[in-house]
Order: sequence, then C-alpha cells, then structure tokens
Amino acid sequence: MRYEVRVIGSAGQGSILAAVVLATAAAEEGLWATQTATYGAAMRSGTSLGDVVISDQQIDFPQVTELDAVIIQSQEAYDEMVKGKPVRLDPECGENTADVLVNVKPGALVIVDEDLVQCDLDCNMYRVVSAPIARTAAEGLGRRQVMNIVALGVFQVATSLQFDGKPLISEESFLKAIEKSVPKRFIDLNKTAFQEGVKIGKAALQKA
Amino acid sequence: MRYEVRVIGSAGQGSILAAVVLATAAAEEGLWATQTATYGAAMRSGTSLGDVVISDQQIDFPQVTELDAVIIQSQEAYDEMVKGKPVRLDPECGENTADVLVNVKPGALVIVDEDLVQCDLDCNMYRVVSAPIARTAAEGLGRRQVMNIVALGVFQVATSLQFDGKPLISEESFLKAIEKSVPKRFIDLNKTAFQEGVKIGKAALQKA
Amino acid sequence: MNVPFEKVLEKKESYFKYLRLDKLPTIWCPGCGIGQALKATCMALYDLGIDNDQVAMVSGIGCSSRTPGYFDGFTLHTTHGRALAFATGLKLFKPELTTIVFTGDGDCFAIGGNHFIHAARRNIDVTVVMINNWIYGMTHGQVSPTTPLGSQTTTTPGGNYEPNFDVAELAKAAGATYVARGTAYHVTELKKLIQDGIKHKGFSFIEVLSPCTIIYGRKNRMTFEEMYMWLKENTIPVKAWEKLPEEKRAGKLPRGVLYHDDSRPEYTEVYWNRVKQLSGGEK
Amino acid sequence: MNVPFEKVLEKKESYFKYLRLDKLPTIWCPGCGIGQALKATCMALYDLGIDNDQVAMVSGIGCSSRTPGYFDGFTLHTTHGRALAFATGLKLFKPELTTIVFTGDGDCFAIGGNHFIHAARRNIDVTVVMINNWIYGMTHGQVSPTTPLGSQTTTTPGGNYEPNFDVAELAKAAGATYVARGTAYHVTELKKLIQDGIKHKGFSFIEVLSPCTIIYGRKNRMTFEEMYMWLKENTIPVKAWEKLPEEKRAGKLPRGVLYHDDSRPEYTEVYWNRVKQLSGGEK
Amino acid sequence: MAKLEIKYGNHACAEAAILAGCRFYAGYPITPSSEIAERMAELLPRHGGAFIQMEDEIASMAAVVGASFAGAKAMTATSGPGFSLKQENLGYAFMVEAPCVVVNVQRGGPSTGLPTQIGQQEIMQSLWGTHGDKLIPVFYPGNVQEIMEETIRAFNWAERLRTPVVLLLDEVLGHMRETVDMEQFTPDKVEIWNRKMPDVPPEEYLPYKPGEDDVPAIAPYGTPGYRGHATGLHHDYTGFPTTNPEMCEELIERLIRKVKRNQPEMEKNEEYKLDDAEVAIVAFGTTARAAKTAVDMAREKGIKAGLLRVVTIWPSPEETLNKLAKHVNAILVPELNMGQYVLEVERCARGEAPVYRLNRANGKVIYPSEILSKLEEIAKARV
Amino acid sequence: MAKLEIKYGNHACAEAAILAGCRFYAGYPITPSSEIAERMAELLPRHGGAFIQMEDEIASMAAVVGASFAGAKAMTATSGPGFSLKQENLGYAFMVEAPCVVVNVQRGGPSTGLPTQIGQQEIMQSLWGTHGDKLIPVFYPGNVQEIMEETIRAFNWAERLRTPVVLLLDEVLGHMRETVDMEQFTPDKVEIWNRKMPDVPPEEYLPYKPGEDDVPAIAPYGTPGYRGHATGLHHDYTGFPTTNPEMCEELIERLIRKVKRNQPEMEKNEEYKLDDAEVAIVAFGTTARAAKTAVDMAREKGIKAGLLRVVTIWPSPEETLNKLAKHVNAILVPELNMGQYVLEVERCARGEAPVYRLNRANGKVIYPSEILSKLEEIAKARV
Amino acid sequence: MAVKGIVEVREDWCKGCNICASVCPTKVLELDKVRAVMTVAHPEKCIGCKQCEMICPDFCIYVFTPEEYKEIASA
Amino acid sequence: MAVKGIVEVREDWCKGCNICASVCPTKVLELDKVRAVMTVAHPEKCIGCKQCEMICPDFCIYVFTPEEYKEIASA
Ligand SMILES: Cc1ncc(C[n+]2csc(CCOP(=O)(O)OP(=O)(O)O)c2C)c(N)n1
Ligand SMILES: Cc1ncc(C[n+]2csc(CCOP(=O)(O)OP(=O)(O)O)c2C)c(N)n1
Ligand code: SF4
Ligand code: SF4
Ligand code: SF4
Ligand code: SF4
Ligand code: SF4
Ligand code: SF4
Ligand SMILES: [Mg+2]
Ligand SMILES: [Mg+2]
Repeated sequence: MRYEVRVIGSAGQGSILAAVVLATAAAEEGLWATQTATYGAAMRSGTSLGDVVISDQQIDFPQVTELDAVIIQSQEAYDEMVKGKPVRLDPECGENTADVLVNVKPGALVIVDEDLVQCDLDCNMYRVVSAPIARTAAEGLGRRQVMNIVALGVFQVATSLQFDGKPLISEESFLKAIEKSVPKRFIDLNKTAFQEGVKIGKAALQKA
Repeated sequence: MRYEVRVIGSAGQGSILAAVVLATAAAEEGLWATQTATYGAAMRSGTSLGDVVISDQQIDFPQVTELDAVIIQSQEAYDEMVKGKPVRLDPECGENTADVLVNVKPGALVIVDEDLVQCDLDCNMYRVVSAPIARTAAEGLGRRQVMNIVALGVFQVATSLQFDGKPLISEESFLKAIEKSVPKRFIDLNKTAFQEGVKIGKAALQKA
Repeated sequence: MNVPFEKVLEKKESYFKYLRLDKLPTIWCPGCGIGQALKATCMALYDLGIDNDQVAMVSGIGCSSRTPGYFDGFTLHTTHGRALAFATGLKLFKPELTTIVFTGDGDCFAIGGNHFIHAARRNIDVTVVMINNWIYGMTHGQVSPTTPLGSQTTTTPGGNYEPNFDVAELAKAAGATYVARGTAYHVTELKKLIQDGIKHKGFSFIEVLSPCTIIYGRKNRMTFEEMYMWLKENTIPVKAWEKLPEEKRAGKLPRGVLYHDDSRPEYTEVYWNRVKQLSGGEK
Repeated sequence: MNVPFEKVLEKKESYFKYLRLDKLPTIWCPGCGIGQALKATCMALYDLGIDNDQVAMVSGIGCSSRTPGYFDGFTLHTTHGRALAFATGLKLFKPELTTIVFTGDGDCFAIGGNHFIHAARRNIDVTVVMINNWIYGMTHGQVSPTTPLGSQTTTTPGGNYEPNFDVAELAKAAGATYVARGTAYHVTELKKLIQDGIKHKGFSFIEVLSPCTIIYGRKNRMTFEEMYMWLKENTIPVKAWEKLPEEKRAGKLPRGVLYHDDSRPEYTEVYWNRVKQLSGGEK
Repeated sequence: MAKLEIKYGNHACAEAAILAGCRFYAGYPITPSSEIAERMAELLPRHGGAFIQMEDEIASMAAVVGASFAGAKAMTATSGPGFSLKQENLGYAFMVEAPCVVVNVQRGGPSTGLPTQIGQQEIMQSLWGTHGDKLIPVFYPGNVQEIMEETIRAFNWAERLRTPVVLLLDEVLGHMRETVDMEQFTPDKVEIWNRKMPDVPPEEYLPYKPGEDDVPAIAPYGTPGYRGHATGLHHDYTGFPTTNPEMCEELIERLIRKVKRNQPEMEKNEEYKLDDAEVAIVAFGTTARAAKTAVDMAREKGIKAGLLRVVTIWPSPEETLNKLAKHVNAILVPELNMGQYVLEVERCARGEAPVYRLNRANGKVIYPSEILSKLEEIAKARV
Repeated sequence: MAKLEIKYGNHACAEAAILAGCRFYAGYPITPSSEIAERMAELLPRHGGAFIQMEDEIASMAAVVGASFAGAKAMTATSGPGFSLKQENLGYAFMVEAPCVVVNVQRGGPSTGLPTQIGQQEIMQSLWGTHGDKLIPVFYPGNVQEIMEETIRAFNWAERLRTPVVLLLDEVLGHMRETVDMEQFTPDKVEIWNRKMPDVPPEEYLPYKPGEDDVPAIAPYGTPGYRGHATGLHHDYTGFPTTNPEMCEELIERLIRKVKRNQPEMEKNEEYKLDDAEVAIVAFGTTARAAKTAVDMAREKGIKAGLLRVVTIWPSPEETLNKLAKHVNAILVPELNMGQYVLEVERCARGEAPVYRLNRANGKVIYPSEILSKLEEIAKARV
Repeated sequence: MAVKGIVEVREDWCKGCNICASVCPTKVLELDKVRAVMTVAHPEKCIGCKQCEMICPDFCIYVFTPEEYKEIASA
Repeated sequence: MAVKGIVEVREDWCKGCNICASVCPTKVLELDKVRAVMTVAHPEKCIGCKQCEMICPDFCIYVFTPEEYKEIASA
C-alpha cells in the first residue's frame, strides 16, 4: 500500500502543519510515512504545500508522484492544482516553479472548502468532498487559523470512501499526533478543530 | 652538453646570488640555463645553496643530480657536501633536510676558499682549485660580501680545465650578467670583484 | 488606482527612476523595512543628480542583500559577507562609479566583519547601507552580532546571551570617516543621511534600524506596528541625545550623523595619484 | 659557560619552566623581538602560579605564531588567522584551561580580523599576545594592516600608502575588556601587562611592539639596535602620555594598560551557568 | 519491537549526534542545514554540552577542532557555500588528526545556486575540496532512520581513526519527516566507539606516534602531564615540524593508509535485486530511493535491473564496483549533479561494462519514471 | 632570432600577465607565490593598472571578480591554503561568468604542510574544490618559457569563454630562474583575445543571453545604458534569480558545455617519443621534466618509453588518453601527490592498458632515476 | 476644509502590512482585511503630509496635491 | 668596587644580535664578530641590573648575584 496526500493552500493557511500532523498520525497508527514540504513559504505570499506518503512498509521514493488525496484550502491553490502545476515557493529565490511530474490519480479524494473553493472537477473522475471548513474554524471555533486541522478531520472521515468504509487512520491517532505537533497552549483548540472537522466530514459524506 | 653547478655556503654568503649571476651569464652567452635555490635561508643561520644547470639546448630536468662543479664558500658547507647531504633550509619549517640524490661527478671542478675551507678531497678524483677568495674580497676590495662574485671569477677561469682550455662562459657575459643582477649602486664593486676573481683564478691555475 | 501608472511614475520619478519596476513587488515580507532603505537611497541619488549609469550597487546574501535586484544600476549580488571585497575591486578599477553596498547585520558584521573593518581602514569611497534588523532574516531567525540581549532567536533558545557589537563605534575605530544611524520609520531623515554618505569622499557607513516583521517580530511577539513604534520612541536625534542625561539614555539610541571626518585621504584617489605619477594614469 | 646548565635552569626557573628546551635555539632571526614576548609570558605565568598543565597556547601562522612550539603546555599551531576561532572552541569546552593566543599583526588583523573582533565581542577569557612587527615577517616583508605609512614593504614599492589600524581602539570598540601595549624593549613591564591580562577574566589584548630585525629592519635600513632604540624613545608610559600635550604626541605611542573594564560578564561563564541551570553542568 | 516515531531529517541528525556522545557544536546558519544547529542549540545545554554560533563557517570548523583537541566529540553542519569555506580547516583537522564530524546538507549549486532545493553536487568536493592530499570517510544515508545510523557511525569512525568524517545529506533528506523505528536507538543498544588514550606514562608520550592501527593516541588537552604540540605543518612523532623527507613521507602515507586500510570494514552498500541483474544502478541518498522504485518498475517491464546503493561513498567500494561491472551488462549512475560519482564508477569498471549517466542539477529530484526510461533505453541498446 | 633572457618563474608569470592585458591584481601573500604579487605591485602602477593587497584570499578573489565586472582583465595568485579559501568565490566567478585568472603555485600539503617545497596536490581541487558542479580550464606549464605562454593562454581563454581559468605552477617552477626565448613575447607577436561586447542596443540587452558559442556578452559595469544584474543564484537571461527548472538546467548545462565544447581547441600536450612507445608516461609540470629525461635514459637501456606531457589538465584529454592506452602496453603516472591525475588516466584508459603509479608527497621532486627504475620494473612485469 | 492630498494605492503591489495606516495622522487609510490591501477609506481627511507614501515599504501608495492630481488624471 | 653581577652566555643559543650589549649600561658585553657570539668582555663592570638577560631574545644570557653564583658554581 502506498498512499499519497498533498495539502495545498495559501501561505499562512498551515498546509505544512497539516501534512506534519497527518504524517505523525500515520506513525501513531503504526504505518510508515514520509512528509516533504516547501520551506520558507510562510515568509512571503503565495501558495504553500505539504506532501505526505503513507505506507504499510518502509517507503522508497519519499515524494509524491500520483496523489491519492488532495486537500485544497484556497482558490489560488485549486487553480494551480487543476493546471497541474502545484507551486513551490523558495525563500532565497522568491520565484515560482513547478513539479511537473505530480498527477492526481483517478479516484483520488479531493477535499475542498465549500466557501473558498469553486470546484468544477469531474465527479466521476475524483471523489470530491466539499465541506464548510474555513467557516467551521472561523465561526464555530473563532479561529480561522485552525482550518487546516478541521480539514484533516474531514479527510480522516473521507478516507473511508477509499478503504471500504474504514478510515485510513483512526481519530485517536490524529488526536495523539496533534498533541505531539502543536505548541502546548494550542492543543485543545486543535483537538476540537479536528473533531469538528470529523463532524462536518461525516455530514458531507452523507450528503454526497 | 649538460653542465651542473652548485654554489654552497653559509647564510649571508650570497650563494644564491652567485647562482643567479652564473645562470644569467650563461644566458648572455647564448646558452640555456636553469637556476634553482633554497629560499628563506638568509633569514636564519645555516647553510644555503644555489644550483645552476647549463646546456646548449633547452633543459629538461631543471635540478642538479650530478655536479660538474661545486663552489664551496665555508667549512660548514664543505663538511656537508662531503657527507653528500647538502643542506636545505626552510623558512617556514626551520629544519634541515637532505637532497640525497645529488652527487659530485668524478672530474668535477671544486672551487674552495683557500683560507676558509680545509679541503681533503682526492685530487685525482676532482679538479680542486683553491684560491684566497674571501681574503681578496675582504682585504683587496674591503667588502667581504662580494666573495661570492670573486668566487665566480675563479670559477670562470677554472672551467677552462674542463673545456679544452677555453672557459665555458666569457668574462663579458659575466660582466653583463652582473649589471643585470645586482642593484645599481653595487655594480662597479661587483664587476671589480669578478675581475679580481679572474686574476686569482688564473694564478691558482698556474700554481696547480 | 484611478490614474494611469505612467503618470504616477512621472510624478514619483525621484524614486521610481532607480527601480526595476518589472521586478516589483519585492520578495520582502509585509511591513519589512528594507523597502524604505531602498527608497531613501533612490531619493538620495535623485537629489544628488547621479544618473543610473553612474551607480554600482553591490550586496552579499540575506534579505537586505536582495536590494540590488530592484535597483536599476550596475548591480552585483555576491556571496555571503563579501560584498565589500567585491565592491573594493570594482571601485578601485572604476573609481568613477558611485558605489553603494547593501548589506545586513549578519552579512556585514558576522561573516563579513573582516571586509568591513578593512574597507573602513582603507577609507575607500564606498557607501554602506547596513540593514540592522537584529537577526538573520533570510535563514529564519538565528542570532546575529546585533541581536539585543534577551531576544528570542532560534539558536539562543531561552533568550540571547551573545553580547552584541556597537557597530557605529566599531566602524569609527576601524577607520570609517562617515558614520550615521537612521531608521525605516524616519524615511526622509534616512534619505538625508544616505545622501550625505554618498557625497562624502571616503568610507561611509549608514546603519538602518529596520523591522524584520515576520521573523524577529513574530519570535519576539511584536506586531508590525509595534516594531515601527519602537523605532519612533526609542531613537533620538543625535543633537537631543547629546543633551540627554546618562540615565535617560538606557535602552535608547541616537539617530543622525554620529561621526564625520573629512581630513583623511580617500583610498582610490591616493592609489590613482601614485599611478598618474608613474604612468600618466591611462589603463 | 662556566656553570652547568642544569644549575642555570634552577635559578632561571621563572621562564625556563615553561620552555621546551630541546627545541632551542628558536628559528627566529637574530635580534627578533618575539623571544622577549615569550619570555615575558613565561614569567607572568610563573608569578601567577599557573602550572604548565593548566595552560593552552594557540597560534596561527607567521613568525610570531611559531611561539607555541617553544612553550611547554598544550599547544596548537593552527591555520593562518584562525587561532582565536580554534581557541574559542577549546576554551569553551575546557574553560579551566588558561588560554593564550600568540599571533602577529597579519595573522590577527589581516586575515584574522573577524575572529578577533568576535572573540572580543564575546568577551571570552582568552589572552591575546599580538606581536606587532609592522610587517609580514615569515613571508618576507609584505605590507600589513599595521605597517606605518611610508615604510618600505615588498608590496608597496615606493613606500606604504595603506592606512593602518589603531589596533587598541579597534579591540576596545569590538568589546575587549583589557587592552594593553608593551614592547620587546620593556620586558619587565611587558611581563606585568601580560600577567594582568591573564588574570583578567574576559578578553585581554596585549599588543607587543617588536622589531622584525631582518625583514622590516633591513628594508627600512634600520639596524637591530636602532629598532630597539626606537621603541625606547617613541613609546611613553600611559600615565605620562595622558599628560602630554597633543603636539608632542605625534609619532609616539602610549605604553601600558590602555583600557580595563571588569564589569562585563565573561562568555564561558555565562554559557556554563546557563547549562548548569538546565543540566547540573556535567558533560 | 518497533518503536515508530516520525522524525525530521535534520533533527534526527542532531539527536543521533547526542546519542553518539557529541558534546560540542559550532556552526553558522545556512539553508538547508540550519535546523541541525537549532536542534543542537536546544539539546546540548540540556546534555551538559557546548553550543556556539560562530561568526562564519571557517571559525565554526576551527572551533570544532579546538574543542576536539580539548576532548570533545564535536560536530558542525553546513551546506554548499559553507562547506567550501570549511575546506582549509577541514584539511587541518585531517593533518592534526582531530576527530570530528562535518555534515553537509547538500543544496543546489554551483555558488549560491538553489538554496532551498536539492543537489548532490559535493560528492567530489567531500574528498577533493581541500588543498593537499586527503582521504577521509564520507557517508551518505538514504532515509531518516539511516541519518541516525550514519551520524552515529560517523562519530564512531571519526573517533576510532582520529579523522574528520563527512556526513552528506541532501535537502530532501534534511527537510523531510519520516517514520523512524527508534528501537535500535535506545541508549543501551547504540554501539559507541571512543578515541583511544595514550597507554604510556607522560615521559614516554609521543602524541603523533601511531599505534599498529596507524592511529596515534593523543591525550585531550588539559590531561595532566600529557602536554603536546600539534601543527598543520608536516611533523614527526613529537608533533613538531619537520622537513625530513622520510618523516614527511611516512606521515602522509600513514594518514591516507589509516583510512584506506579500513575500507573493507567501512564499506556499506545496500544491494537490491542484483543477483540476476543485467543492468545495475549505482546511486545514493534521495536519488537511490527513486532508483529502488525504478528497479521494481523495470522488473515489471521485464528488465532485469538491480541497485547498488552506496552508503560509504569514500573510500569508494572499488572492488565491489569492479565486480559489479563484470557481473552486469551495463551500469547506470543517476545523480543530482553534472556527473561526479560516475567518474569513479567508470574508473572502477575498467571497461568491463559500459557506464551510463543520468544527471540533473536544477534543484529537482530525479523521479523513478525518469530512471525507468533510461533503463529502457539502455536495455534496448544492449540487446 | 632567439632573444634569450634569464627569468624567474613567478616574475615570468607576472610579466606575461601584463603582456596579456592584465590590469588588476588582488592578492594575499603566501609562499611560494608571493613574488607574483610583488612583481605585479611594481608593474601594474607603471602600466596604469591597479594592485591591491587584500585582507585575505577570500577578499582577493572577490576583488578580482569585482574588477572583472568593471571590465578589467584580472588576476590573483596563491598557494594551497589560499587556494582553498578562494574556492567559494571561484565558484561564484564561474556562476556569474566573470573572466579572471587564478594562479596556484603548488607547495607541499595537506594543510600548512611544506610551505617552501614542491607539491602537485591541487590537481583534483582545481576542478572539484568548490561546491556545486563546475568545469573550468586548468593549465599547467612545464618551464619558465611556458609559464609565459600559459599565462597568456589563460587570460585569452578566460576572456573568450568568460570563465575563471586556473593556472597551476609548482614551487620549483615558481622559484626557478630559467632561460626564456623572449622573441615570441614581443608585443606585436602575442595574440590577445578580448571578451566580446554586446552587439545589441541597450533596450535589447540581456546580459546572460548566450551567443552561439554559449558565451554571453556582458558589458563592463559602467558602460552607459548597459546596466545589468548578476547573482550567484541560478538565473535567467536577464541575470535575475529563477528557480524555473528548465532555466536552471539550461544554465548549468551551458556553463559546463561552453568549456567542454572547446576541449579539442584547448587541448595541449607535448608528445615525446610516443610513436613506437610500449610504456607511456603521463606527467605534467616539474615532474614531466624528470620524466622526459627518464624516457631518454630508458631508451638507452632498450626500454621503449615515451611521454605524454599534459598542459591542459582540465578538461582532460579523454580521447587522447584512451587512444594512448590502446597504443601502449602500460602507462605510468608519476605525480607529486598521493594519486590524483592517475584516477583520470585510469578512467580514460577503460582497462585498455594497466596504469601504474609513482607518487610522492614529501616536498621532494621525483628524480629521473626514480622514474627509470619504475619503468624498468614495469618493463619486466609486462614482458 | 479643502482637500490637501489625494491618495492612490497600487493594489497589486500592496502587501497589506498596514504600516501606512498606522502612521497616518488623520486616519485616512483602512486595511481591507479580506483582500489584504490598503484602502483610502476617508479621502476627505487627508492633509497631504505624505507620511504614508514615505513609509510604505512597497512603493505602492502615492500622495498628490490636488493640482498634481488634476494634471495626471486629466491626461 | 665589589662585583654586583656575574654574567654567563650560553653560546650555542646566542645569535650574536648584540641587543644585550646595546642595553648594558656599563658596557660589560662585547660581541665576538668572528664567531658571532656575545662575550663578557668586562665582567668587573657588571652592576647586576639584568637588563641584558631580560632583553635577550634567545634565553642565553644569565645574570647571577655573587651569592647565587657561588651556590651554583660550587655544586
Ligand atoms: C557562506 C554562507 N554561509 C551562510 C549562508 C546562509 N545565509 C544566507 S543569508 C544569511 C544571514 C542573513 O542575515 P543578515 O545579513 O542579517 O540579512 P537579513 O536576511 O537579516 O537581511 C545566512 C547565514 C550563505 N548563503 N552563505
Ligand atoms: C591561508 C594562508 N594565507 C597565507 C599564508 C602565508 N602566510 C604565512 S605567515 C603570513 C603573514 C605573517 O605575518 P604576521 O602575522 O604579521 O606574522 P609575522 O611573521 O610578522 O610574525 C602569511 C601571509 C598562509 N600560511 N595561509
Ligand atoms: S524575513 Fe525579515 S528581513 Fe527578511 S523579508 Fe521578511 S521581514 Fe524582511
Ligand atoms: S623575519 Fe622578522 S619577525 Fe620573522 S623571525 Fe625574522 S626578525 Fe623575527
Ligand atoms: S498623506 Fe498624510 S494624511 Fe494623507 S493619507 Fe497619507 S499619511 Fe494620511
Ligand atoms: S504601507 Fe504600502 S504595502 Fe503596507 S499596507 Fe500601506 S500601501 Fe500597502
Ligand atoms: S646585568 Fe646589567 S650591567 Fe651586567 S652585563 Fe647585564 S646589562 Fe650589563
Ligand atoms: S641578546 Fe642574547 S642572542 Fe643576542 S647577542 Fe646577546 S646573548 Fe646573544
Ligand atoms: Mg539581519
Ligand atoms: Mg608581523
């Protein structure tokens, strides 16, 4: 089993942190994971991305090539994904560049924000799950910043579409991963965000 | 034709300058020459040496291996030559080291200072020419420093022993070489020194 | 915008004349003070009537050192810490070029400290604009030789304990003949300081206190606005500073021309005068 | 000699105790002043009661930097200009070792200038004995950052035009907390200056004016004796210097402790105190 | 039992260094290696060690050697430009036999290049970057787990041979998080080697007199009685300068030999499906991971490919490479540079098999599919 | 007509630089190269050029590049330790395509080593000393006459290709006096190449747009209208940073190619009695002079020896070496190091002939008689 | 009171740092937090002091006198 | 006048620089120019000031008080 995820959004939306939590959760689950990212993006405006590869055995090639899931947090990011040129930002160069070789697999999970992303993907080709992620974070929890973790909740639920009704990684593993990955004073907030994400994820699946 | 000369003496006796003048004279004569030396020796006490290779064609190996002539300016230097281990001094290391592969050819010219060097070489093996070099410089010219150039005068004459009565390099070439090699204010002194050397050289040859 | 940009350009020529417009916006973070230093430099050149073709700008590596990329002159973005050494070669060979070095606190005083003191010693006619943002911005927040004691950096967890340089004193002791301090808050004043530095025939050093909003600011929990307010409130014009009693100086810094000496000969002038004597001066 | 040398050793223990006798005579030229600096250092240690096993001596490259070879302690002859950086690592890891750096004007202030200002900035407890012979001795006479204007060197034919550092000012501006100047002529005084430098907890810098007899002396047509007389006549005890009217100072230099500040904390102490708080201090 | 944990590459390096006994770090920040320093800045004070950010990379390397002489297991980390600056003092460390570990997290070059992107462009520089001759061990792990293993191995060999050891990483390895099985890194399971101490009384102590293993036993500075001298000049057993040709020859030959003779024990490769391979890939670091995947892909297409992943880059596995060349029809060397290790592979192949290249130096990784294409091309050419 | 004159090696280098048009020198003294600087300090002011002694070698290399950008033919000279320090900025010069000449008068290493004695230990470092990939011309003359020729050739190629060129000498060459035939160096006889200038109007000027020869035409800084930017980061035609993988690939490939494609024209060897040779010596610099004598000695003993003296060390004469290996029974590579160029010879030989070594790195030259012994040994083994 | 200054923002360069607004003595400027660009919320209050323009790190806010503005707007 | 100091020169370390002689206030010392080593030409004039010993760069000239000297010479 090799499962590839890319989290993509605007700088400041915490795409890399989401990838870190996801990879950590996979490890908690007893799976092997690699997480790669683009550094320095937070310093500047533009798109930022975090990639995760999950496997039940040691991973050879650590970078994504064929995505099984994409979490898209902004329109800008979506536009670039659809164009097939996920953007990389470079703090010491400040210029865009493309990973031309990364594709989204047919059948891949595509998690999008209901309010922020205008999604016109072929629903026969991809399993698009749309949920009010940013809204839940900003309005429900009062902190737009945690939308990345809300999105992970949605993702956690949605993977059951790909794994015969059972999510790839358990809620517990995610919660433990959050404990390990975020500063102490933000743990509770993020755990709640994740759980809210699970909720809206379940709702979205039912809707779909 | 390949003709190798080593000038050896104590630091401050100008062995390297003598080698420079000799090589320059060879060039004036239309011969090819290489001159190699040990640097920094003047800074410290000890033995110093200057080597010259002269040829009627371009010279391949530029260092001496089989000497055709040796000019010995001090007892210390002589002792080390006879031991076959000419000393090299190193300004950044300050330690002695030996060129073990340099030999004095049978039949070689050995120019020694009559007063300074106790010479017990086999006169059948070498053509030893002994002359009052330092004395000529110190007493005759009032400048012990020019003994190296006096020695060259002796050498100039003595080479006729090896080249069928004709010196290897003419007096004129030496005089021109002196003009090119020493600071302006010392040219005349050195020219005279050379000519005095020629004189005592001739005398020594007659004696021999 | 309600007016065509070309028209804006005309009116704002004093700084746009020297900018590579196609490279804007800059890569600097929102609120970062390097932009003001660039702007002040452009305005200074404008007022001095120095044309783009008469200016070389050299930098090392760092956020501050990205400045030449936006400056429309002869620009050289070199290696970390070495800008002044490159500039020395350039200026010595082409003394007719007004030569400005843009550098950061790390670039100029950590790895580049030696070139700094030697350029100052020579009193070569180069104007150094040193963006002091108290940290390594580009590499994300390590301690620099100007980081205040106690500040948070990634390599001094628990707060900085590395003593820092008094860079103005160091510049002066090394031989700089024009030393000034300005800030990214006081832009008009900064323009004047840089202008005088460029005019000065000799080694000029202008320290620009400049907020690193994203790296230094975040780590030390200061908002953008707070950083600018800090500059406003804690720097004092040098005239006023001189009158300030010692106890009121703590935590504050003087602003303005800190040192100026016109008596020492300039390096390239000394050199080329010697050459003229020997060769008539042609290359 | 009319007495056995072992007996001399006993009487002259104050300096012979610290010498590697089997390495003598030194490689230095006749009359070279480096020997006196070494002697003064030995006597200083003796009077301080510091044992050979408690001293590390580190140097760079140059004639002056050959000193550790003759000093019977833990000695490190490193690369050109970097002695202070090596010494910083050594001292930080083993603060219990009295650490002395021997260096030359080129080693310390040309290639090594940056390590010098940073070691001073940190105020690390290292004592720097800098042999200022106004030239690169070992490489036979190129200009150095302390060569007086007009002096003859091999790379400034016609006389030196490179401005030089005021190294004491530079040391102070960089953060040194003990700055002194002695000479190879005033050996007893030099001993005292080095002794106080070693005692001082912090960065100490002692400049030793020292004749390079063979290279500098010859090029500038001064005899050995003239060079020593120059030192005698043109250096003035700092107390007297302070009283000297400006016009009488020209061409002369003050000798003695030029700056001393005991208030700044020492670097390794600050560091290991932090460690103690975190770990109990064991390695 | 597996103890899976997710770890950041650069942090893994720092943590393994602590495990290996490293108690001194001096460095200067540079992308993409800075996180090693940052982690050391946190860890060392807690472990009673010393951390210092020096004024530049030259000083960092110097401070590391200074601390090593004081007895510390010492390390520095850097990337391309900093690695260039460390070369003079790295050569000094080699000459004075100061154990230390120098990490180079490779980014894209040349010059400032591509600071946040991957390169494998210091393969040759690791060996040939300093003036004069030198031979030092160079290790290049392939994943985060191995970063830990190789960091420890680097310290061990450094101490055992009293030599600097270079640890090569690359930007992807340094900046990735990956699952690590921490089981093998519980302190009681980690094998640690320490430098040997002189076993003679102070009067007989000759710091540069080698033992039978060609390694001298130099006492840490500060050890009472065991005073000594070290210099970057050629030196004799006492550590003092000499220009005696015999002594100089003995010294330089021993310095090279002491590393070279341990090549067999130091050699570390991963062989993957080589037994019946017709085309062999020789690769390392992140590129080897793509190569491994490519081997599987090729096998699916009926191409008998295999992989030799080299971990001990220098001294190179000369014999292994020569045998490999005899064993296969062709060798492919994919690297993120313009052709470096391929030169060594060509040399060792001695014409026994053609050696192909796949080079890239634009900041991007080589993907498995690209290696596969090249394998297909080779397979076609060789049939 | 021959115009014989005796010349000091290091001075010959300086004088030839002036002939070649060099008008800027920045350096830092180091044995055994200092006399080049000292001579330049005399000559440059007289020729309206600039001489500066910088604070160290890093700064010297930087100043040279700065002056090169200002339009100067510029040079620096150093030896081992200084060469290591120049590496970062040498890589920068390569990346920004700043023509300049870097002379390394090789002394004994590693580290401070044997400062006043001979070494040939920077053969590999000349090519691989900086981080990132690089290919620059490296020339190594064999006598004082050739020092002059090669110095001029170094400036010419530097300007034509807009690249740094390394000129290797060795302590013996630098410190020897030798007869030179000055006839060929009368100013009208010396062929001088200058860098090309942009042939487009300022509006169309792209400083890093290469011509068909892969070389861009960058205007000297200060040329009215031709403003530009240069950076050590990967950059596009405008000279501005880019991380676009296609642009980066194009850049690095071009930088290597522009040198590599001129290898045939740049190749310079001396062949001596190779026609019927059974054993070939490959050598350079002072060692090649011993080798030539050894060839004659061997022939006298009935051993058919020959010599390939390599002058253009890099890019290496790959084809010539391969042909040589096919043509002879054995190759001997004597070098004053622990085995450097021999690796390249082995690689290029591709197993066609066994390659023997004769190495020394103790500050002493290899004597003809020693090479002869080795030739006899080889002859015995190959019969 | 007559308008003393007319302010324009070039939005595509504006990074929304809010520094200009923070120095404006008369609170002319307000940040559009959604788009993260500066807006001239109260143009009528502008006294034309140019402090905003001077301090903007991104060369994207411009103050004109009414006369200047007339000139360039009419073109 | 009683002798105040007794001077010894270790000749094999002496480089004949003449510095000691040049500082001796009573002209006790004289250089042997032939052998280039320092000699104690006028021992009787020595006042035991040790200036020669202090300034000798080569650790090779030693001044003793008569008592000290007696002690070591008798051993
Ligand atoms: C030789 C070398 N060492 C380290 C680096 C990494 N580096 C890039 S910028 C920088 C420091 C920047 O700090 P500063 O000069 O203060 O500039 P800022 O980014 O703060 O403006 C460092 C260490 C490098 N590029 N080259
Ligand atoms: C990196 C490097 N550059 C240059 C040198 C050559 N070098 C040796 S000593 C020296 C200068 C010595 O001058 P100083 O430090 O004043 O010492 P002195 O010999 O005068 O005591 C130089 C340039 C070197 N060994 N290493
Ligand atoms: S990191 Fe700091 S210095 Fe760099 S651009 Fe951002 S705010 Fe400015
Ligand atoms: S060259 Fe000068 S500094 Fe060096 S030993 Fe001789 S006199 Fe002393
Ligand atoms: S010009 Fe002055 S008043 Fe008008 S907006 Fe700008 S800062 Fe405010
Ligand atoms: S200061 Fe400039 S960049 Fe910042 S918000 Fe105002 S207009 Fe925008
Ligand atoms: S002790 Fe004084 S008086 Fe006696 S010899 Fe020495 S200097 Fe002269
Ligand atoms: S000072 Fe010392 S070395 Fe010099 S002459 Fe006197 S005793 Fe001899
Ligand atoms: Mg900074
Ligand atoms: Mg000196």
